Amino acid sequence: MHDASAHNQVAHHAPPTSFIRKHVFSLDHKVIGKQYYGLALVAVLVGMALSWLMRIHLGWTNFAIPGLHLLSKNGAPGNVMTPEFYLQLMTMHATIMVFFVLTTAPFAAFGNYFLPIQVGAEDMPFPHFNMMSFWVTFVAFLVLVSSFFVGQGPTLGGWTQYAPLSALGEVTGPGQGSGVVLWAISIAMFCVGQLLGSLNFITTTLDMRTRGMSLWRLPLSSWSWFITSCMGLTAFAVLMPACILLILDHVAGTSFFAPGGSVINDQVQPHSGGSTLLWQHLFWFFGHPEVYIAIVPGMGIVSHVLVTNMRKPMLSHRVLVYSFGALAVLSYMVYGHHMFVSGMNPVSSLAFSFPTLIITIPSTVIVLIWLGSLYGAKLRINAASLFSLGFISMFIAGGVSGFFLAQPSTDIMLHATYFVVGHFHMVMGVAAMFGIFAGTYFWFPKMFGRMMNETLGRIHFWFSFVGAYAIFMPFHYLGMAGNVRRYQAFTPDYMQPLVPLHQFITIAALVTGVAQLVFLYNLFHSRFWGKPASDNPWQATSLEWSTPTTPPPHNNFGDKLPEVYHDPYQYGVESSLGDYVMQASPEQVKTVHDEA
Amino acid sequence: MAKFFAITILVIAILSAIPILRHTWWMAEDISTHGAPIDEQMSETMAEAGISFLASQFILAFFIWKFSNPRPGEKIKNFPGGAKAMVWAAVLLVGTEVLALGVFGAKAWANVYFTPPSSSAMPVQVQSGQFAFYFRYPGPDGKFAPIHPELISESTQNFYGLDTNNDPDAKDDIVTAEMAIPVNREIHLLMHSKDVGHSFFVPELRVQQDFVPGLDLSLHFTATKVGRYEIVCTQLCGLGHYNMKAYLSVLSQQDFDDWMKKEAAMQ
Amino acid sequence: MATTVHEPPKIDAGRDSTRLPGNGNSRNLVPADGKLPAVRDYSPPPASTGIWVVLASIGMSFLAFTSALVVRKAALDWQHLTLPPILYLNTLVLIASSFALEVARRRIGAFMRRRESQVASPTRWLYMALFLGLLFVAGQYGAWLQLRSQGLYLSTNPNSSFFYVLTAIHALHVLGGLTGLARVVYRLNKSILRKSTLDATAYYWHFMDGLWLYLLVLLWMKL
Amino acid sequence: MRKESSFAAVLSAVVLVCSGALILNQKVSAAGEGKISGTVRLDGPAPHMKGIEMSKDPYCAKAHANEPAHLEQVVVGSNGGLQNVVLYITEGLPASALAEAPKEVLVFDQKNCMYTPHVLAMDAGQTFKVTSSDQTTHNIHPLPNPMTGNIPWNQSQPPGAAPIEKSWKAPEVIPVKCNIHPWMNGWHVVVKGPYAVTDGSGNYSINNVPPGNYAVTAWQELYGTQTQKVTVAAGKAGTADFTFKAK
Repeated sequence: MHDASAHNQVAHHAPPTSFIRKHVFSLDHKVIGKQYYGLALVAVLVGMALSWLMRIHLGWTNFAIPGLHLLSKNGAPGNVMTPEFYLQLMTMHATIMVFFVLTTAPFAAFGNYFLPIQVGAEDMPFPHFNMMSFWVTFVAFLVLVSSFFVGQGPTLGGWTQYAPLSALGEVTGPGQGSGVVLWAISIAMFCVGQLLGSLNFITTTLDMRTRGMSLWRLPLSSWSWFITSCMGLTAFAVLMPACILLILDHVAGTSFFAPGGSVINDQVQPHSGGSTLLWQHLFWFFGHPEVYIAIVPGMGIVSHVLVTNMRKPMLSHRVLVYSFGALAVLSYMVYGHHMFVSGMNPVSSLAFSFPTLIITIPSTVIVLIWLGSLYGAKLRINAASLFSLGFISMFIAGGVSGFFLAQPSTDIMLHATYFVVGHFHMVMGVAAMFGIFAGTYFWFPKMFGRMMNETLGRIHFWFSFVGAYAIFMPFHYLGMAGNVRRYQAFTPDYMQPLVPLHQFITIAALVTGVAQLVFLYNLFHSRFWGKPASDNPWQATSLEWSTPTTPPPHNNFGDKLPEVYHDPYQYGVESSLGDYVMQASPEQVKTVHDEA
Repeated sequence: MAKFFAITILVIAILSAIPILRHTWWMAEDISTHGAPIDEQMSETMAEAGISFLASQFILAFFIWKFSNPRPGEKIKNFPGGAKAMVWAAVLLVGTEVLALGVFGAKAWANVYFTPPSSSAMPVQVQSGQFAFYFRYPGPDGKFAPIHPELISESTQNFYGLDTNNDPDAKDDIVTAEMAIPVNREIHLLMHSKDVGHSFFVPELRVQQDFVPGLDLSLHFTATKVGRYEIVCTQLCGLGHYNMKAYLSVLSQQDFDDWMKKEAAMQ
Repeated sequence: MATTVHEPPKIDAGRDSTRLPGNGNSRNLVPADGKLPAVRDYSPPPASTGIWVVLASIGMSFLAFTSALVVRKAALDWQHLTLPPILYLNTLVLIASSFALEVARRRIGAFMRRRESQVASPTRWLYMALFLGLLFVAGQYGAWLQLRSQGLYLSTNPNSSFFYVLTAIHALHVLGGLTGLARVVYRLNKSILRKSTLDATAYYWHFMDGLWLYLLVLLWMKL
Repeated sequence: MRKESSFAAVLSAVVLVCSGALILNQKVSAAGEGKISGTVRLDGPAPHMKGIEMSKDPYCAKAHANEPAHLEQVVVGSNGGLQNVVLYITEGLPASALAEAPKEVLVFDQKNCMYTPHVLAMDAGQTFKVTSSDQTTHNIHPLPNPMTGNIPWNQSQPPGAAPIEKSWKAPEVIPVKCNIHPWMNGWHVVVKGPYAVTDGSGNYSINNVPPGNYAVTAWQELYGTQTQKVTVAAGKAGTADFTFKAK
């Protein structure tokens, strides 16, 4: 071990041979990454199916959806959706999407697979924690889904689970007893999983970099995973205690969040003094960073994909990284904007408003750097780059609506309306999904050794891009007209004239949803029958394209770890390979563009 | 493909802006004395957000159009000014923009929340519960009787838990399911929830405030236009959330007095 | 018990004296632009960094609990409870345990750095730390029993709720630390202990110590 | 020999007839020959029943546009008869009469945002059906005490949804409410054995009561219960009139 000649030798653990060790309880970060991706894929299909049911119901309230009664014992008598079932579907849709799709896919899945490879490590430093991280998350998902089949079904309290609706138990509605407890257990477990993951991500980035891989030589995607894991570390560490206290309010009769003197069904509830705002503070202290946990990895992936397809580096690597970091730091200071009308001190509302407005500055810097980098590029159009550009378009569209919600005075009109729903669906839903798609089309060849079908990828993109606008732009109009969110039906009131718009959205959602099946088909078909991929099909520079085989071997780089000689994005140079030089190539090259 | 994509972005951006410009779906008419600055703030924000949105999408579309499918041998170019220009643009343009929005928005906000109600404001109490609002007027004695949570009974319409047998103040309190107020009179709305979180939202009044169980909150406003408006709950409160609403009748003083008499008889 | 360790090569002495090969050892090449802030001659073994990450997240969790407690204290139904006196004893036990572990760590450390050719009974100190740690958890259990006998249960009042929650979660973390300590003893006996593992366990243990003092003050204070 | 055999035949015939008569007799009485009937009245002026404002749901409000609904705690007919009083037997029923719940399926309808009937009496184990005649979603939320063995439930019924069929296990007076329309309240009075509910004039008739001595209890939601002793002779109905005093 003390022999210096063993430098860069990688011979830690031999690849496992048994099926269970190889594919189920694997310690290999690549397998865990794929497992996370699979979990996200299952979760997103469930989440999307739930949203279809909701959308159909919103467009045509009394429409009997065949087979709906199979999903719930009481939720759909005669296949007509009841209000509680609608809210249960909504809560599950949101929880599944936010936690098990938007957090797992861009962060845990791609991060697990590519962070160690991009920093030039053979694995994460704590593979057992890494394995636990996935399996805890997986069980958390099962616990969440199991609430469909337990008691009166899942909770109807929304993904924010505001107390005291969530804290008082079954008296507040079906699913508010065991449903909430299962929800809180699931989320607490999820937190544990992500904390373990973050621990690995942070240590990988700090300690596992290979020779020559300084922090500034990390690709943008690695930077985004690193920053995200720092956010995750603090955010999930706050949500978990909140969930524990919520569970105790249910099962142990404590009153952390349950206030005294609540009268439900003419019965005074046996709680006293709990603080309902406490839950909101704890939740949003997690909740707002969570938005960035979902979107920052997307930004990193998109930057990484875009740089490769623009064939030129970003205007500034560092400014982008600093901006990601600024988003992360500011995200903790702005969470109060979710509570402008929550009875928080109006002075605090104002105090939260300014950082919220200021967070637009790093976001704008990021967008401008992307746009500025496009100038003078040699842009390649393919499914991955289309989704990356779509991401930028979506992020702008969803981002500008943030102006309205950042100010308490305009928020009065838009709070809790479809405007908010449109805003976050565009900015952290669709944009983050586009990031996932871009990452998938880009890295699929590396992960499975086969190319995805480009034509199908483009068809998928066109439907998704136009569809996403068709679905979520009208949400903003609905919000302007005062359409309140989380309504399962529109009784004869001022919202009824908006129903045709809802019907339009429903149709758009169904079409866009069906288009996702194209992606699914492409994914599975290409996995087995796609064109074999070369080691570096995109002529990219970062370390994941320097692995000796595709997909990478068990220890990523064979018997010798790579050494890094260059900044991550050496495009637009003159080298023996053409216009790029790989990070691990010792070749000295002349940059042709860099006069600025 | 790239050109088609650029055009698509352009078309979507323009189509998205049309309903906003034409006010196809727009905010309800303002009937409050404090609403004008809010509306103004809304239009200003819309102008800035709209310009940012359209400009960015146009630039994105233009660059995609121009810089894709390069001829072989073409060299990459760098944006003149580089990243520094971008940071300055973001800090100066967006910074001053959001600062201005923040400062003016703060004024509009202060109008609603930092001014105390005048002493002549008419007190009305609103209690939210799953899934209805009930309002209380103090009656001739001008005093709200204390609430006894253990006496609250929806089945006997004692929504406020009033002890009418023992409490003289309770006898003349008037509890209604619809909120009526006289026009051009300042209302001091005292809010509390009897169970979970709810919200009081009247789009026309430019008012939205959550009910927080365990906290007594208040609002004040003056309605300037006679009519019947809807009060809706915007805070998820359970299965009947979608149906939790009440009506706000803004009446002339004469009509209001008549209404009050009618309601008193219903008690 | 009087284990004497004297087989230097089998203990992985960490990476502080010589540059060790292999993973995580990123002796960076001279960077092109000459100034790269994070370039170091070697990277510490992951456990040394990982432990700070772990402590940060545990600290964050307890900060969340603290803020909950502060908010909840403001409510009218807060009744201050007198802490069971056994807690003060427990505190001493935990500090003593920390002390024992530190003695063990330094001895092993000195041995690993070759300052001493052999090390006198480090396991004895480790066992002592382990035993005192267990004693602390038992003592905490005693404190819960004392509260129960006063009729103070988890849901009796907000103060007792917080008392049970905070002490129980702290005790869980201490139990986790005990598992770590047991692992250290096991690895030491097999002579496969790494310095970084030992250090990480010790930092964790001291952190539990400090955290406990913090919680004690928090619960004792009448804010 | 012949004499003896004819004697035996006669004897067996007598025994047969007697026992047959006994069995038949029992059957006849179990089939509902006996009954208890009477009238329940209110002594004193009917209390003021508060009006119900349904403005929050335009559908409900429209249904009561001409005549506002009132609370139904005390509903008095023109002759002072008290409606919605449940009468049931608390003492004296033989076990055989308690064995099986009636097969008849009761209907608990939601009409114009009120429960029809306001009070639904039923035998433990008897099936009832919750239906809705309204074009608005209702939510049926009975609140039994779980200690009795009746499990609370809470279920919505959108327009066009299938009726909900349920039954209760144990005797209990169960309030039923609609959370979406807080003013809606009704009662499920679950008893063991035969029961009756008074009509608009306060008349009732408990059928299927075998002859015997009974205690009959009358339950009224506001005034509570009253009990009387009644005797039902073979072929003759027992009578019990109740009077509740207005408070």
